[in-house]
Amino acid sequence: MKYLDEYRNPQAISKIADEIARTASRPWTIMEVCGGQTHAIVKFGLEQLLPDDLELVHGPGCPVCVTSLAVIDRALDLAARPEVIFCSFGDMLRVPGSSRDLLSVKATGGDVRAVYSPLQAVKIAEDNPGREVVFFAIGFETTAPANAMAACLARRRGLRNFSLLVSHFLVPPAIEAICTAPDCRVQGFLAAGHVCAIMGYRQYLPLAERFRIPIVVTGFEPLDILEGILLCVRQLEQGHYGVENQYVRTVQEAGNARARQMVEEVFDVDNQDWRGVGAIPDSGLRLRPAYSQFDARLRFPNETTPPADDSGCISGEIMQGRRKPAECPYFAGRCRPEHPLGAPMVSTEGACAAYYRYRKAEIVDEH
Amino acid sequence: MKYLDEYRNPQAISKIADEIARTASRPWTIMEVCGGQTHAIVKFGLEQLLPDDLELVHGPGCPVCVTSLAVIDRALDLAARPEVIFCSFGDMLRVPGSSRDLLSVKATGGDVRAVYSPLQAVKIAEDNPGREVVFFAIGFETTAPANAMAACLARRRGLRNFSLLVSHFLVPPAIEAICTAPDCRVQGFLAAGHVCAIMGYRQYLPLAERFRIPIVVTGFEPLDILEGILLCVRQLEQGHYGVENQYVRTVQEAGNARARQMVEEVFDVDNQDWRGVGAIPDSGLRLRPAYSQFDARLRFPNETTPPADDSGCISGEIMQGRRKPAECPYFAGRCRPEHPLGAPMVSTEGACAAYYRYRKAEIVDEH
Amino acid sequence: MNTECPLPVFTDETVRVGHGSGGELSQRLISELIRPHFDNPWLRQAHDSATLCPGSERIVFTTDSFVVSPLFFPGGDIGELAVYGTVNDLAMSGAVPRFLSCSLILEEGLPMQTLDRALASMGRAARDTGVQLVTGDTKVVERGKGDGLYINTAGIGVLEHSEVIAPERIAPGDLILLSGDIGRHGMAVMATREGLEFESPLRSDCAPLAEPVLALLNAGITVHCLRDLTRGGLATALVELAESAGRELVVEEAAIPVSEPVQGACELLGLDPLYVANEGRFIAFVPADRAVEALAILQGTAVAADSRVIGSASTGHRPRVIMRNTIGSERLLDRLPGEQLPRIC
Amino acid sequence: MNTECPLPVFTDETVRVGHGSGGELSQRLISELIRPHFDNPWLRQAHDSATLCPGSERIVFTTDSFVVSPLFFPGGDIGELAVYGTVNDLAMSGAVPRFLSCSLILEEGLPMQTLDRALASMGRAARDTGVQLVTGDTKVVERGKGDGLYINTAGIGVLEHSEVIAPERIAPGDLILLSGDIGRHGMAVMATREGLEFESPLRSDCAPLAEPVLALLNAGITVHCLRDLTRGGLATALVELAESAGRELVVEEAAIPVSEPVQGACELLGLDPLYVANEGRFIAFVPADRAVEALAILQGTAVAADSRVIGSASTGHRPRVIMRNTIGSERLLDRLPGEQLPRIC
Amino acid sequence: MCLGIPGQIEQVTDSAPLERSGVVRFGGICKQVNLAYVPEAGVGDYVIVHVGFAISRVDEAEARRVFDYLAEIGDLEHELGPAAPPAQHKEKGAEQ
Amino acid sequence: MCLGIPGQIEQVTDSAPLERSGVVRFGGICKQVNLAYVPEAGVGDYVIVHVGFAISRVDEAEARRVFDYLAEIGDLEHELGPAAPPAQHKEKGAEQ
Ligand code: SF4
Ligand code: SF4
Ligand SMILES: [Mg+2]
Ligand SMILES: [Mg+2]
Ligand SMILES: [Mg+2]
Ligand SMILES: [Mg+2]
Ligand SMILES: [Mg+2]
Ligand SMILES: [Mg+2]
Ligand SMILES: [Mg+2]
Ligand SMILES: [Mg+2]
Ligand SMILES: [Mg+2]
Ligand SMILES: [Mg+2]
Repeated sequence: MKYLDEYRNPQAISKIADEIARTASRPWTIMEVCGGQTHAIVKFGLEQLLPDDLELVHGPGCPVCVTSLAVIDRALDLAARPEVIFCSFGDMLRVPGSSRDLLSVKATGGDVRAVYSPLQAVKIAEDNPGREVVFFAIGFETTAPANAMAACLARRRGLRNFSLLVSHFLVPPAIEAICTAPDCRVQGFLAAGHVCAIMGYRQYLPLAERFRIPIVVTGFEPLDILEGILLCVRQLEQGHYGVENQYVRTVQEAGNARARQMVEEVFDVDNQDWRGVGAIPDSGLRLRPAYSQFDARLRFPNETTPPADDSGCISGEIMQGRRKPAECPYFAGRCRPEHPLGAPMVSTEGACAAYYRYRKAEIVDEH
Repeated sequence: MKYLDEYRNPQAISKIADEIARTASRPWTIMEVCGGQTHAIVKFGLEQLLPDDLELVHGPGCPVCVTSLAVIDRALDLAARPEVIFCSFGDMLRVPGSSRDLLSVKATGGDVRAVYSPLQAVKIAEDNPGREVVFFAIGFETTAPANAMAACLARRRGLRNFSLLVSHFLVPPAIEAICTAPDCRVQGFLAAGHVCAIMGYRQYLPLAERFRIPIVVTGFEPLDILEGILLCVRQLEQGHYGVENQYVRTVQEAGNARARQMVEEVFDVDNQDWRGVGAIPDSGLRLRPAYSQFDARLRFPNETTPPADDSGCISGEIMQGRRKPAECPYFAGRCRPEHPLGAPMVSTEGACAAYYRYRKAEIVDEH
Repeated sequence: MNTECPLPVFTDETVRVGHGSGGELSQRLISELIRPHFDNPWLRQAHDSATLCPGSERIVFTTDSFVVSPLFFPGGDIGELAVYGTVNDLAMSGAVPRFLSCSLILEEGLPMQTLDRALASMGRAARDTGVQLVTGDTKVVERGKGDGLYINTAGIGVLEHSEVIAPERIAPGDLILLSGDIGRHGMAVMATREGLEFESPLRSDCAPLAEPVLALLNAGITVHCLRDLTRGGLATALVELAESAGRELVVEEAAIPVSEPVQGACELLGLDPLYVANEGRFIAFVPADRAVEALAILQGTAVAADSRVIGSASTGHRPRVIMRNTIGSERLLDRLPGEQLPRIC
Repeated sequence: MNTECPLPVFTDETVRVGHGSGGELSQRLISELIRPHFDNPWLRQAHDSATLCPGSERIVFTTDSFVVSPLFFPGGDIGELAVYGTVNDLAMSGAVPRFLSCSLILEEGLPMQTLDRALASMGRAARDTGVQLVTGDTKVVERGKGDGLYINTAGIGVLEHSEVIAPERIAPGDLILLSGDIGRHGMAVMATREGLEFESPLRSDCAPLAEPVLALLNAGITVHCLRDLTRGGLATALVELAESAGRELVVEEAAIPVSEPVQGACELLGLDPLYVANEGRFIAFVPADRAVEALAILQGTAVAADSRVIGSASTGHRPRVIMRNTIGSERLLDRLPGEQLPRIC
Repeated sequence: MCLGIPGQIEQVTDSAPLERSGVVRFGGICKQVNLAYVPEAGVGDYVIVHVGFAISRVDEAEARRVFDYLAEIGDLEHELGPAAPPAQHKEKGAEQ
Repeated sequence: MCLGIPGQIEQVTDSAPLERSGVVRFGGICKQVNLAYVPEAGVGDYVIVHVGFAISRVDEAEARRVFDYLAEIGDLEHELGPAAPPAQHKEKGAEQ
């Protein structure tokens, strides 16, 4: 496939990897913000191609991982209601709430459906006028235009049985929070290419400036990620701290005006709780008052009080690069891929799941 | 089981059969009005114990057989509605409407449930407040107190999701209609014991008088039926035409006052269409205005126009003893027990089904 | 850090779709919940099929799926049924039941404890009847696409006798032996259904039938035909055999035992016990001159202690079944058009 | 009066509960709709089991239930799957597939024409693969308790070669042969699901695999282990074998063929083709010195024409699977915790 | 019409007027039955039950009547010698 | 975050402003995609698709840049002789 295969070319990759090794004269710690990049790093084993002392920290850039326990519990309540068809992206289905996940709700009778696109949820609402369709509108800036469109179409089409449970996150405030933390180890960032395809990257200039840290807008294929790392290492080696765009073929400085306009129309900025990280001011989106009829939170009475996250999961520490999965008391014990306690154990590329896979191979060996 | 086993005692039965044979000096045609009696006659092979020229005609006393096509089609419409749980006695499920039966509606998605008692339907309504529960209240006088009680309890308990599709029949007007028919062959009646347990048998006195025909209130076990026949034959041989009560252990002259009171409270008399027989004045029951909120006919808009019964089924002729199943053009062809066109092919004891069973054994033989 | 798994699979509340995905959940379901109930060398091969040396050239093969509701009923459960049903089909060919497969279709949401109970019961039934469950399969269907648990078993048995046991061997004069009272399984299941609310001592007759059959064969009794009575009851079994054999069968209603609870329930609901399902009864066609001996052998086994002669194959060659009732008249038995439904009339 | 039956059963619009009652409707369903698709002497015995003389002392026994939705998909259908799936399991033991049982669970409301199409397809598949369907069972469940049609098949095959084919025979140095591109079945089925709306040329790989396997054995190739790739895909099959054999397996990602449509669909949905289901692919473990020859034989059969070497069993004895990817790094393969779900992240 | 089966009242469990109900035994099984229409029937009495309702109490004395009559005929027969030859039975199936 | 895949527009089927949509090819398969946010992209263009929406047009010229750069390094290496020894790879799994 064009624009995929050539960015996975072994010769090209090994050249860039060599160039990184040549360029890095001392240890660096770089955070790839985005879960999609983490995915590629784990799947292609990119860390094996990097110098030993170049550390990648897997950031909090996965909407599935950072959606707060209170919101997930809300989702579980809604999904269990007999009149509701609850639509969600597939990767959200296995994320644990306080006591269970969406798949368990489905198994005990909830009508939970995995959708590929928010437009499918709109269609399901049109096709089931006698049911309440709730769409779990999670995401970062990349997904916001799609979710906004769903709300916008629902309004234009006069749907009375469609609503969104919104859990939207904004990246720049999270970068700011990470940089502000007293024990921050991150020295450079790979910013999320697709977030910037929507938003552009002007927002990152003041951050780079303020924290004197290089930020490289980076794509998702192995060659992109390695090039992003190279650009970041170069800045670090040279003492620069600018914003660079590795992902030029997709990202323009100003982003996508139309998409941003739609997001503006439907959402406004709000404080947001990040699972494992905590509250970050102005780091989320909520529906504007004009769309309050589509707000699932308003449409359905709150049945439970938001729980404290007392699972003991230290995912926030892990996502901020402060601790390793093996330091978690539940790792490989109560928390396993088939019974995750926290989001990093859910997807194959989650930091905890990846560590678990390696550990298991070791342990089996010792038998 | 007491009151069953002793009435199936071979010696007793053979004694009564002998007594009938001794008593009958010439051919007689007697109609057992009730389907329950027909059932026992077929199951126990009672005709084999009777003189050749004593003919039993199986009357129209089965509510399943006489419920009109229009009502069954109405039932099928209601049962197919997604919001409806349609409750019916089991024997009604296979009775064909214009194009299908309740079991087919169930197979294609209707929520059709067989109940043993009307009280089950009431309970289903209480347990399913979000659904509409429709009970197919069919029956003769025997079932009317039970169905009336369902309506009465629903009113007392304030159920808003319960209604009855009433198809109730009264026996005396049917006897009158049969006697009035110009080609009537019936010379004596076995009246239905359980109907009389409710109604008593005073209503039969003017009928016996007017048509100069003996009427014997009769039970349902072989010994009951044979004794009923014996009493009837005795009257015929002696030229009497009185009302006699063979079923004294169960039936009192005045019937059951409480049960009649409840029927009076809930129902009043109406004209009624008998499938295969036609309209008979004042031969049915309908809900009184005070119960109109429980009338399924009023609660649900009529979706279809009542069909003409153009199936060609001659069940009315058969139930009035004027023709035999083998004279029906559809018998054993388009009409078979697994695809009945008319009610007499539905239950094992239906006149057509019984004939079919014997014919089949003959035909297999010829292969 | 905890290295062993403290969460055995059965503490999952319910079956999830992932249990049928072939992934980790599937693997743990099979190894932790299913396999322990059936441990044997073939299963331990952990292959997708079993290699068998039944030690004979004539084997018998059969299958049945079990879809009973409720899964647990007085006198039995789906697990027992799934073993006995197939064991009985093998026995009806005169085979010694040896190997079973077991294929599960689980509905999402099934409580694991329910599955465990059913499997434990299967394991017990397999041990009791001396069959090995040697291969299996597990699928999970979405909620609303199953009824908790369906079990399929296929069975392999070995013919150790040369006797051919089949409908075409039914001969005029053969006596028909029935192994006990009828209708208990069907009524026990129906009695537990919603709305009927019997306070009832009805218990299914669910039982394995290989023992009495092999007792007959081992004693050298000529057995012309065997049939276990399942769906459709005694009447349907007789009709099917009359048709397959091309023979007229005559049975005496008075000889057919029906227990008081079955009779009571049938009268009340307007059902005919001749058509009610059984799971631990069979009929045997035996030449008249061996019938007394055969009856004594059957009566010597617990499961067929109540055996009796209920009729015979007549010389007539109309393939039909005549029932002589207690009052001396006759009726023809036929298949029912569909299932029996409670009647008001 | 009309004496023959003018209403063959298949003009019934849909399955009704009565079709599973054991009564007349059942009988006609079996004799008019089911049996004609599988006519053979064993079925004609009309007994509840089949007596077989497979002519060998070593037989192989397996079972699978098939619950695919939709029932008909590009490149195959449930009937074909139900035959090929079990035939393939037998082939993976090196057995010649001979006999199948067929047990149907029908949901009330299933159109008879749908059933007929699926059975016709089963009949065709059985003839094509030379297996006889010798015994069966039919149950009907109420609407909302099934998904139209579930099919269980159990299979008996005969071992004609002395070769033991099993995970424990996998030896260091064995090469792993894969019979073709992966992921087509799973993606073809997923592509037809509601909401994805691919305009796709995706076709299932659903196919019988006995031919290439027997070709290897008949040529005298030593085959240490075989495994068909079904649920869980290539990765899960490798992990299972590594664990059963207690061996480390090393595979090269670049050697594993994935068709363009499968790759496109997987990228779009965020799925890994290594974990996507197949129904006509297998892997074979062959000693390195016979691998070239083996490959040539496989490539000479239509269904395995695209066979290639994808890796080997290493001398390592950690039971794990190492995937060397195209860019020279490695990752460990493991089972998925549950089913693969489309991702946004 | 109207399958009605005799059963014996074992227990009266509820005596609210419309909802008077109790446990009735039919051979080997028991079932909860509405007794509102047979206020005169108590524990030990037999009632005829139709669709879950007792519609009538069985009168034990009247139930014996037919057997008394049969005994009478029997006596008569005894006096007259052996019974008359049995009626010629007809077989419906053979007729057509 | 945000799985986005490049595909080529084969057809534009609806051009109502909010519902502009078309068929996009991804390797061997095609899918209907919302194109409202890429008004500048037409048939033949590549777009990045996320959850059924095209979010950006791929710039073909910019896409070549990295390969040009790699060619440059290649040339450089050529000039400097064989590449420096490869970096010492670490194996995460062996670390713990
Ligand atoms: S191992 Fe589990 S509990 Fe511990 S940090 Fe990771 S996800 Fe959270
Ligand atoms: S054979 Fe069928 S069509 Fe004819 S009278 Fe009887 S029920 Fe009606
Ligand atoms: Mg069987
Ligand atoms: Mg069986
Ligand atoms: Mg059987
Ligand atoms: Mg399997
Ligand atoms: Mg269900
Ligand atoms: Mg198998
Ligand atoms: Mg298989
Ligand atoms: Mg397999
Ligand atoms: Mg069977
Ligand atoms: Mg279904």
